[in-house]
Amino acid sequence: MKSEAKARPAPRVRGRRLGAFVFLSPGLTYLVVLLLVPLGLVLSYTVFQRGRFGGVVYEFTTENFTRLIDPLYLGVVGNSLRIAALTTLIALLIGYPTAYLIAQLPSKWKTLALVAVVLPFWTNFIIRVYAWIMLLSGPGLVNSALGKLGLGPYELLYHEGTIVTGLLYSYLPLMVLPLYSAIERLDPQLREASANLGASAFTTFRKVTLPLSVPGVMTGCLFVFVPSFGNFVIPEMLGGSKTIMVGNLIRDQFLKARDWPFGSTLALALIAVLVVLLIVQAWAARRA
Amino acid sequence: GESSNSSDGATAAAAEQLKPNADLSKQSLQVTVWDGYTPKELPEKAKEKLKVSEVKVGLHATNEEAMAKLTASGDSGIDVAFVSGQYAQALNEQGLLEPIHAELVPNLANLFPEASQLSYDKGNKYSVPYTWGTTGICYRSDLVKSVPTSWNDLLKPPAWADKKVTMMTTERWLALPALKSLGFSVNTDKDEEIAKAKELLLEAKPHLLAYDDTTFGEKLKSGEAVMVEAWDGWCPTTEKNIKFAVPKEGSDLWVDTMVIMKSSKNKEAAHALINYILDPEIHSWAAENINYKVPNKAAMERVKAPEGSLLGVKPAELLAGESIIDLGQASTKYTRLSSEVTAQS
Amino acid sequence: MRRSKLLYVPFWATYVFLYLPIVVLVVMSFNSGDSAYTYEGFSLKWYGELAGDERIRTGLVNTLIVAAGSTVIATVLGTLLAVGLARFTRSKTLDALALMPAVLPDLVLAIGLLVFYSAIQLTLGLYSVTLAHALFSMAFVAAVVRTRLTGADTSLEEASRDLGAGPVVTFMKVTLPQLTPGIIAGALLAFTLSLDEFVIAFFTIGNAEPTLPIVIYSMVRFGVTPKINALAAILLLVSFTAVIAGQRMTRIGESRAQD
Amino acid sequence: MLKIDGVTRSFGSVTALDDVSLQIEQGEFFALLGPSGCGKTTLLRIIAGFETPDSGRVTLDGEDLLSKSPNRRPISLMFQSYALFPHMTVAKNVAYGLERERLPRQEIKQRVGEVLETVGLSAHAGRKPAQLSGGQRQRVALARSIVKRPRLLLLDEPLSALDKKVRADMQLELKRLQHEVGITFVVVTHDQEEAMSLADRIAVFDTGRVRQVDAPVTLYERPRTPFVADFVGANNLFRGLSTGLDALRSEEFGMLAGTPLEELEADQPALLAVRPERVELADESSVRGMAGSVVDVSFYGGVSHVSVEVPGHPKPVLAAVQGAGTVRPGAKVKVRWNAEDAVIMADPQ
Amino acid sequence: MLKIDGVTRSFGSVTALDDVSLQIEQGEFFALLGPSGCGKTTLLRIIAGFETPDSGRVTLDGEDLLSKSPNRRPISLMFQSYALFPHMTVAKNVAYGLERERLPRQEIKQRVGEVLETVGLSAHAGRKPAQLSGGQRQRVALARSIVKRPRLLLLDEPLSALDKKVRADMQLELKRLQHEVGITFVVVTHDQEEAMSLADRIAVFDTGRVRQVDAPVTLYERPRTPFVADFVGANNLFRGLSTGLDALRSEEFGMLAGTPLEELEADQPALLAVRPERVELADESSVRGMAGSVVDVSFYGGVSHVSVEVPGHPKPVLAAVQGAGTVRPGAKVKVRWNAEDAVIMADPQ
Ligand SMILES: Nc1ncnc2c1ncn2[C@@H]1O[C@H](COP(=O)(O)OP(=O)(O)OP(=O)(O)O)[C@@H](O)[C@H]1O
Ligand SMILES: Nc1ncnc2c1ncn2[C@@H]1O[C@H](COP(=O)(O)OP(=O)(O)OP(=O)(O)O)[C@@H](O)[C@H]1O
Ligand SMILES: NCCCCNCCCN
Ligand SMILES: [Mg+2]
Ligand SMILES: [Mg+2]
Repeated sequence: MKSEAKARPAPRVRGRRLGAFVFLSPGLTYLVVLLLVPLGLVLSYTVFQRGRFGGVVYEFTTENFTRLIDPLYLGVVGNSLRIAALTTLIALLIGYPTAYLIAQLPSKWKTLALVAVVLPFWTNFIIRVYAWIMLLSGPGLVNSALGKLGLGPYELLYHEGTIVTGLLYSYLPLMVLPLYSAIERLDPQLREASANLGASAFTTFRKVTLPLSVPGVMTGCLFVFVPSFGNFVIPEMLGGSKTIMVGNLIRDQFLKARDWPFGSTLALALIAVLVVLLIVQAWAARRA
Repeated sequence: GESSNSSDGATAAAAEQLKPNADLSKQSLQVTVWDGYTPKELPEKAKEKLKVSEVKVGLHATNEEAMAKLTASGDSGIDVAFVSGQYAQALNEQGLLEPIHAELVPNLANLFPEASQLSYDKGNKYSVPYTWGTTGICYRSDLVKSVPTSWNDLLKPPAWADKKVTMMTTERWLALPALKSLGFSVNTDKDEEIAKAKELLLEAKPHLLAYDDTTFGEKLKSGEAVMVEAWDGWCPTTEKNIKFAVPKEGSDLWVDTMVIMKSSKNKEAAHALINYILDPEIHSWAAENINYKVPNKAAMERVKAPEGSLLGVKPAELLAGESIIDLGQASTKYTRLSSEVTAQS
Repeated sequence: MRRSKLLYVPFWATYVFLYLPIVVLVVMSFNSGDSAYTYEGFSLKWYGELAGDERIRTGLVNTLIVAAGSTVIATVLGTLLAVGLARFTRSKTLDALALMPAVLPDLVLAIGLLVFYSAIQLTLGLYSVTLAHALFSMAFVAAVVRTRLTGADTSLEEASRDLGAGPVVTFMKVTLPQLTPGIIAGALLAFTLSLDEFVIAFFTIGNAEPTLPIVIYSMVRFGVTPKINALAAILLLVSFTAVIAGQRMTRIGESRAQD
Repeated sequence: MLKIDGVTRSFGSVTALDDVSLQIEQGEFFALLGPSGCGKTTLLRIIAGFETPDSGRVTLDGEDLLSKSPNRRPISLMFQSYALFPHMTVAKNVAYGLERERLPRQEIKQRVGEVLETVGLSAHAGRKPAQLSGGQRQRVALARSIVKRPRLLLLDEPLSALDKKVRADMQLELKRLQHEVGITFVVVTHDQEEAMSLADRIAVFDTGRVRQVDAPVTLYERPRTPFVADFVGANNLFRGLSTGLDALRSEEFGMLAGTPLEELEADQPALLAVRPERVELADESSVRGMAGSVVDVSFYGGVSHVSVEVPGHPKPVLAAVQGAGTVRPGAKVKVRWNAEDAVIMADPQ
Repeated sequence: MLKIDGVTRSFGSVTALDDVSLQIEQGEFFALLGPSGCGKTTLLRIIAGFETPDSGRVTLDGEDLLSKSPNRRPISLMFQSYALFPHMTVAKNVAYGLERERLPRQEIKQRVGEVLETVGLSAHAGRKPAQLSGGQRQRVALARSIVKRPRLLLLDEPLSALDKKVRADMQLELKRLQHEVGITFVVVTHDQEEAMSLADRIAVFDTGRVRQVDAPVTLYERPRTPFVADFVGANNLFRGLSTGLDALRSEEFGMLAGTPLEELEADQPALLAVRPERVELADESSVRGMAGSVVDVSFYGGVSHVSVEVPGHPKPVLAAVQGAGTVRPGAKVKVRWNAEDAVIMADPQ
């Protein structure tokens, strides 16, 4: 009797354990080896010193953190935040309606429209950014077109706005895909029910479609925000290096200054900012 | 990569015994170099000539990138690398370079004598110079109202050049115009001097079109820019209306070198390759095709300089420039300077 | 259901925005002059030059190897992970861990891997990039698949178990097909991201086998010729063809399945 | 009030609605009855605006409905599959329609409270649909559509998941709405008792076509086609030829008593239908009636159904008797009925 | 065969099952009846293995079930919400369980064909669930669970979306399976007639507790608690005090005839229950009976329910009469019944 009572839950747990093992262990192992261990190394470097010619001297120091709180670096972090947030917002504003409409196209067009969103990715990041230089530069196509109308030339390149444009162009598909995936699986009857209860298309969107696609919105925002935040190529190519972002700072520490400890500390700061944002986001999602 | 005991560089360490008659056909070579910096057919030609089993050429875009590759892991797989002088110096101090076995590179004799007296590596102990040159102002003679003669023309551009000027941002060359304009050494590690340079650079920033390390020539050609800070070889002086000037305050002498990695398993072949490149016929290619002067007397004598080319500049003139050396710990001051200047809005 | 016409404005804006530069690229690839800005007449010469460029060719091959390899790893591991996380654990920590490679900027991953590979003294090569790309792609796949799993009707899986299918069969026959759109989207994303990935490759690739983005980066830095445009145009053409062929195949497949 | 005129709708090769015309009056309680898959849901979806007919017109008070977008139609539809908003609580789901009308908060709160009280879910106001049982979900869907008090209420199987008692309460509530608020109802139901007891008129559908529209008693007692006779309630059907008189000539059983619904020519193929509760079980020694043996007695609570196998008739004859039934399977009996309790109609086949 | 022993399951503050014990025999047709939300689905889900009880044991032929994973239990569950695989055709859905048993392709094809024939969906074999009507979906779900011929079949509202005719066919099919294949059934239904006619025994649930388990007739005629009396079928209930004899003393109506179910002490609070079909409508001039006036006559097809308002009784007294009913609302009548047709039970309240 006693043994039976004890034995009861065990096999189900074993089944779950087995399932958990089969499904989780390959991915988690991968994550531990190629993510956690490397990040652990980076983390540990933050308390060591730079070698005279690069490399790491394993002597404890807090100097890297003292340097970090310098307004110079904090300012760059703030800059990056602002640029990435703006990019994400715009991506959401135009990406959502796009994903929403794609999800409602007849299935034949659906695939086509979806693929058309990712297709530009299949050329090349650098080429695509370069295309914007061709479009926007002083003698570029936009200015020469405007010139024919007797306007300009305008300085369209090398501003913060250009950086945002480039980031948006590079990462917009990362917004559309998860949004599409989230919207597409919603039961169309829910939208019908809402319309039937008197809701306009917009209200239905606001009250039904949007809340139910929040996971997709979260994912999309993350996918756009993160690479924007850590970018360094676009500020260089489209911003003329006049505005720099945390990415540039970190890259410079690793490649130019060969100051791995401070580079690691900056990377840690960047991670910290993202973690804070994620926590805020999770909190907001729970309240919504 | 992170060797903490790097200060006693490789020069002090006993050089490995190399066999002059090693069977090169058992060796293969991996080279890293800037894009377009060596002849396209170099790999095939070298392979045939040296009888090595394979020559592969990889590319890097900047010194920094090459450094990342070379220092990242114990064996980068690279045998011969092309990097600028002060980077060769840094690599050597980390103990990553194989000393040059002069007996395996007879063509060293082709070099100008000045080329073995460069301050970052006197006597070519661990590096062999490939190209050299200086930094100055490259400009559109048709678009400037007056010919630039001073770094201040770049740093405080007149109204007609406002927002039509670019500067380089790779740290040492970012500081160079300001340091020179203030009369300081390009190798200074004095905080006050660097601070003064920073002020000057910040003043200049609002008047820039962009910072640009690589495509400034393009910007001049298209007319987006009228004056740019440039290395001599990349100033497209062969184009109509494009001219190069070394400002009166003086400038640098930079050298791009070839080095052999200590981790290389093909050191004999590596020496043979360097020797092959120093062959006047091969080495003159660089001067003719990429417009950089080479420190190879025999090669330079063969070169027919095209019109407008700067190849006529003599080594003695070049040596008037200050050679950039690695500053070790102090080089972070320049990284910081660069960050401070570019981050300011 | 009727939808507001207003919605079409951002919809078309998106496509115009995405394709305007592409159109420009393609048009300029036929430029007979060598300026990137002014069109001087039609010519195919850049395509000829491209064909002769061995570095681009090998770069392309390397890129495809890395993209294919990392997509396979990422799709398998990412899907398993998504299902495992959704069905077998409630751990928020594991959730966060799985998403982390997507949430960390490339640059952080890149330096982490650089530091790691250097610590274990690994000679870099295509495989080191492939492993690195699989790392972030896996997170993307997991995230996209996860989006489909949350709130999905678990009674379907229950029905399958009830009809005698074990967890594996249930996964293969019921969960997986339900997830298919997500997995395809995830794999597409993974492949796409890898094709185009620059930063991580920049830090973790061996010098001998550059991927296309690396090759292009070093080319573009020193000024652009329409050769690059020709490359972009060809890449586009190949993708379009692949997509259309893919659609044809699925349609044939479907019509077969009908009877 | 609501006029449906020649509406047709096909899905590929399936014709879900085939030239359907109906007219439903203000304040009427109208039921749609028909076998599974005959097009009932499709019709409601067309009226509500979620499906477009291939042809035909739908007007409400003379005004064209089809050109109006769904949210502008003064019509509430309760979905057969409920379509509850999974991210909203029960109360939020119910309040949704009222909020769209921008009613004052206080009033919304009050009306939601009342309707939840009515459907017996006050205690569940704060739960999400996933935390409810099947019947509870159905009641939320019902509450959500009735709380709006629309002019026209379309209910698709509104009570199918409810037990008899709750169902009776809900039926009363629907009746009350009809009378007090004057709402017009179109209700799909497969429950004939429900249709019979609630509806003013019933339309019987068969594979996309309307077969008969009538008041419940007429429909039940005077089915106009064999399909309706067979479909509505249980019926015993006998095939034969009309005699022109109050009888059917059957090959197997000779003359069977019944009343023709309409003038029938003599010797026309005809069908006689008689309800189980009109069938009397008589002793096997009785003079009148068909001899047979009891094969099954099923208790339905209140009545029992006795199946009597009659040699020569393809299906057992059903007789309904009060209570638990006293005959046992195997018993020999005779079945019979009065002429006025059986109807005779033309047999189109 | 199936033994459920002290099973309890709570969701937060809701106790869905409260110490439920049941024993179901091999080959039995067992029905679960109870109001919406009383825990029926939860119990089936526990038996099938999708919900774990907080406490209690479930055994099948003495073997512990709870430790087995759902796919290893010889049990099929038909889900109340169908849970059809949306990406598979009807035929694929139905074949799914058989394929898991690795039956030969030919046999699978044949059995799927047969069962689709049985549920009347042969023509829809190639369609996806989204292309089916509500009732068609339910039949697919039914087909999918019966095709496996498991030892134990759990059906959660299997026929709720079907019309009377299809439902009758399906009921026959279930009966056939029970007899020919010897499957044991546990069926949840809110349809009392269905429960009555199909089930060998019925368990009546109320808010997570079993109130009575009995054969249909017993349950109907001898409800043991007021809840059961009230819930099963319609019932007229009168409150009063027991007399210890065949009568109830009611404050308002004096002595009411009835039969106590068990020995009751005199003057104990008691309840008298009488079925509508046992209530006789008599002329208002009759001697015996309570006087009242008819307020409603509802036709249910076959029978009509007459509601009679009796002054002093909170709810109208219901009487069932055969046919369309001859009395009209407003008529003055008397209602009465025989002592043996009414039961008297203790009133716990
Ligand atoms: N996941 C859940 N979370 C919270 N409460 C639940 C959950 N599932 C069921 N319940 C509650 O448990 C009770 C029993 O639910 P169950 O589904 O068993 O009812 P049921 O008897 O099947 O009812 P119905 O006839 O309406 O389907 C109900 O009150 C229901 O609201
Ligand atoms: N989207 C669709 N695609 C294809 N066929 C459909 C679709 N919707 C409905 N049908 C078919 O149209 C017919 C009518 O369906 P409808 O849902 O109107 O039936 P119903 O009368 O509501 O049936 P039930 O009582 O079973 O719910 C059915 O045969 C159904 O299979
Ligand atoms: N195309 C070759 C680029 C070489 C750049 N050399 C930079 C010299 C500055 N040290
Ligand atoms: Mg329907
Ligand atoms: Mg239920």
